[in-house]
Amino acid sequence: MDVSTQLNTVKIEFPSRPENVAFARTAVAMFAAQMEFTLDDIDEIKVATSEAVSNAVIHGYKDQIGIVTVTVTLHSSHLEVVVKDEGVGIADIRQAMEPAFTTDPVQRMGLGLVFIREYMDEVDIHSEVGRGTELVMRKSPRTVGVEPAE
Amino acid sequence: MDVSTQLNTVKIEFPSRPENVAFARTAVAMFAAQMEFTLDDIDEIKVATSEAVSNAVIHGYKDQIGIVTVTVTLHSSHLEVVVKDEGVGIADIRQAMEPAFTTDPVQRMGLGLVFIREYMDEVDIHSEVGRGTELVMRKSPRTVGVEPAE
Amino acid sequence: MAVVDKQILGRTLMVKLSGELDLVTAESARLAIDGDLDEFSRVRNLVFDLTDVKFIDSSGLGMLLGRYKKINDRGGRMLAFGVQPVVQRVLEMAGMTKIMGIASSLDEALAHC
Amino acid sequence: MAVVDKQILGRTLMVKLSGELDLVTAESARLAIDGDLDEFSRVRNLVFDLTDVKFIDSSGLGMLLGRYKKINDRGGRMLAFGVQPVVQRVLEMAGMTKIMGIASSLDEALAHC
Ligand SMILES: Nc1ncnc2c1ncn2[C@@H]1O[C@H](COP(=O)(O)OP(=O)(O)O)[C@@H](O)[C@H]1O
Ligand SMILES: Nc1ncnc2c1ncn2[C@@H]1O[C@H](COP(=O)(O)OP(=O)(O)O)[C@@H](O)[C@H]1O
Repeated sequence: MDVSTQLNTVKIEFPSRPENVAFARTAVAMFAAQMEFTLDDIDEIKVATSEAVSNAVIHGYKDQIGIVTVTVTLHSSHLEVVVKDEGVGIADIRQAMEPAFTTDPVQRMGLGLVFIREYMDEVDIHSEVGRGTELVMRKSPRTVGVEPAE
Repeated sequence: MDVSTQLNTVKIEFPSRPENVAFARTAVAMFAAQMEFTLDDIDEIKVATSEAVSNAVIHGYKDQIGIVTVTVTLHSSHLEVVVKDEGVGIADIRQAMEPAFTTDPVQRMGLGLVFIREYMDEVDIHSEVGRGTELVMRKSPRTVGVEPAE
Repeated sequence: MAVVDKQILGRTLMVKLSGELDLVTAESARLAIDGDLDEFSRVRNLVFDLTDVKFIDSSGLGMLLGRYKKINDRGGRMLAFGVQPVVQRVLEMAGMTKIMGIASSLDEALAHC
Repeated sequence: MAVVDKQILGRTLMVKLSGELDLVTAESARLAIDGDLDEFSRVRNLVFDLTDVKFIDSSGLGMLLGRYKKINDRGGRMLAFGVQPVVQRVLEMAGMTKIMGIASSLDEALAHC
């Protein structure tokens, strides 16, 4: 953890139990509230985090329990949320991103990553089959623009 | 992190900024709510966590920024909260525990550890000067005792 | 528990949900609702009271869509009322409002059943 | 900010606090209150409205005790009203209720000033 800069950050690690998804999204929303986000923004961050952590739990670790790591960092102009698992990984990231694509069509809708892309400004996925997945999401508070720049 | 047992656990790591004390105590209270604690119990856990994390921030790291680690584990019969810093350490733990003892009499009351001992069932302190401090706190939900043991 | 109340009125099953609808609570809601749909074959329609639902993600949506398919197979209708803005936005984004009617009250929902 | 309202009535400074009183908010409250105490030397008494304070720890208590010392030096009284049960327990445990009067309303607090 880099504490040399003036940024605030928190790293949260927990086993991939379904009940921890609610804990993770609430903790992330609480931490994000330190920035000038609107309540709508915070709701969107909460949904995106819920999707990402659910994916780590459901797809990353399937029936096993592994460690999920969520890191939230406040940068000067944006928030970064990183959700990491050491699960099965994603073979074809492009395909995974497609709306309605899911490897679990009986139970899932394939909308998780769609929601994440809709609600966050930037999304990067790093994944390796058999090694795990890291999802990096970024979002900036909407500039209200009532005051002109000096 | 040990995930081999059925226990649920979360590890939270953050820089020792004063504003993270509120985040830490709220996150711990939220996680603790998975056990059958009364609202009074949860309030007590919140106060104890606030004191422990404040101590890591104020005494452990003084004017520097270091990493504080808070680990919450749900055991079958009790909750365990561990607050760890790698700060200055405590020279005389027995003295630190005394009511009203503080190394910062201008600003502090020396009641933090008193509150922790009052509100938690068990408290262990491990500390080494120059290496840091680990505070282990345990609390069991009060048994309501409506059903006799089978 | 996500399901806080269930009632059958004629051919309509009314389900009141509460809290945050995610993978855990959606699963418990699914079990509760499907139990009733299996037991009471006369039920055609499903009305959700979402007044107290403050959060929904794609797992919650999946539960709603799955119930919609069952109701649609029976030739019935599915509606929701008390939809909070934060939930409405997620439903709209996923196109759920095109298949699930959104009513402003229980009475209005029942009038469409 | 912990201090949401401040008012001076005669020789009494009334301070309404809100939220959680910990090391961060206690410090901001301390600065706000001491600023007024320095500026208005006629102030003798201090009355806290704690209705909206839902949490206090030893840092919050330290702030109250420090203000008590200042008020005591001026020969005044310090009181609080609207004390929530969770806050009351912490105040009692620390013996704070022996030196700070607990009133049931603003009027009762002012009557003791
Ligand atoms: N953390 C992950 N580990 C492994 N596979 C993943 C992960 N996240 C997403 N995927 C894959 O991407 C697909 C699409 O994900 P998503 O859009 O969230 O939809 P859904 O969760 O409904 O399947 C998943 O079905 C899964 O195959
Ligand atoms: N994490 C820590 N690192 C270093 N010293 C500590 C730590 N926690 C407690 N102490 C020491 O123990 C003393 C008593 O602590 P406490 O009872 O919490 O009172 P206070 O915080 O008001 O000083 C502190 O003044 C400090 O010297």
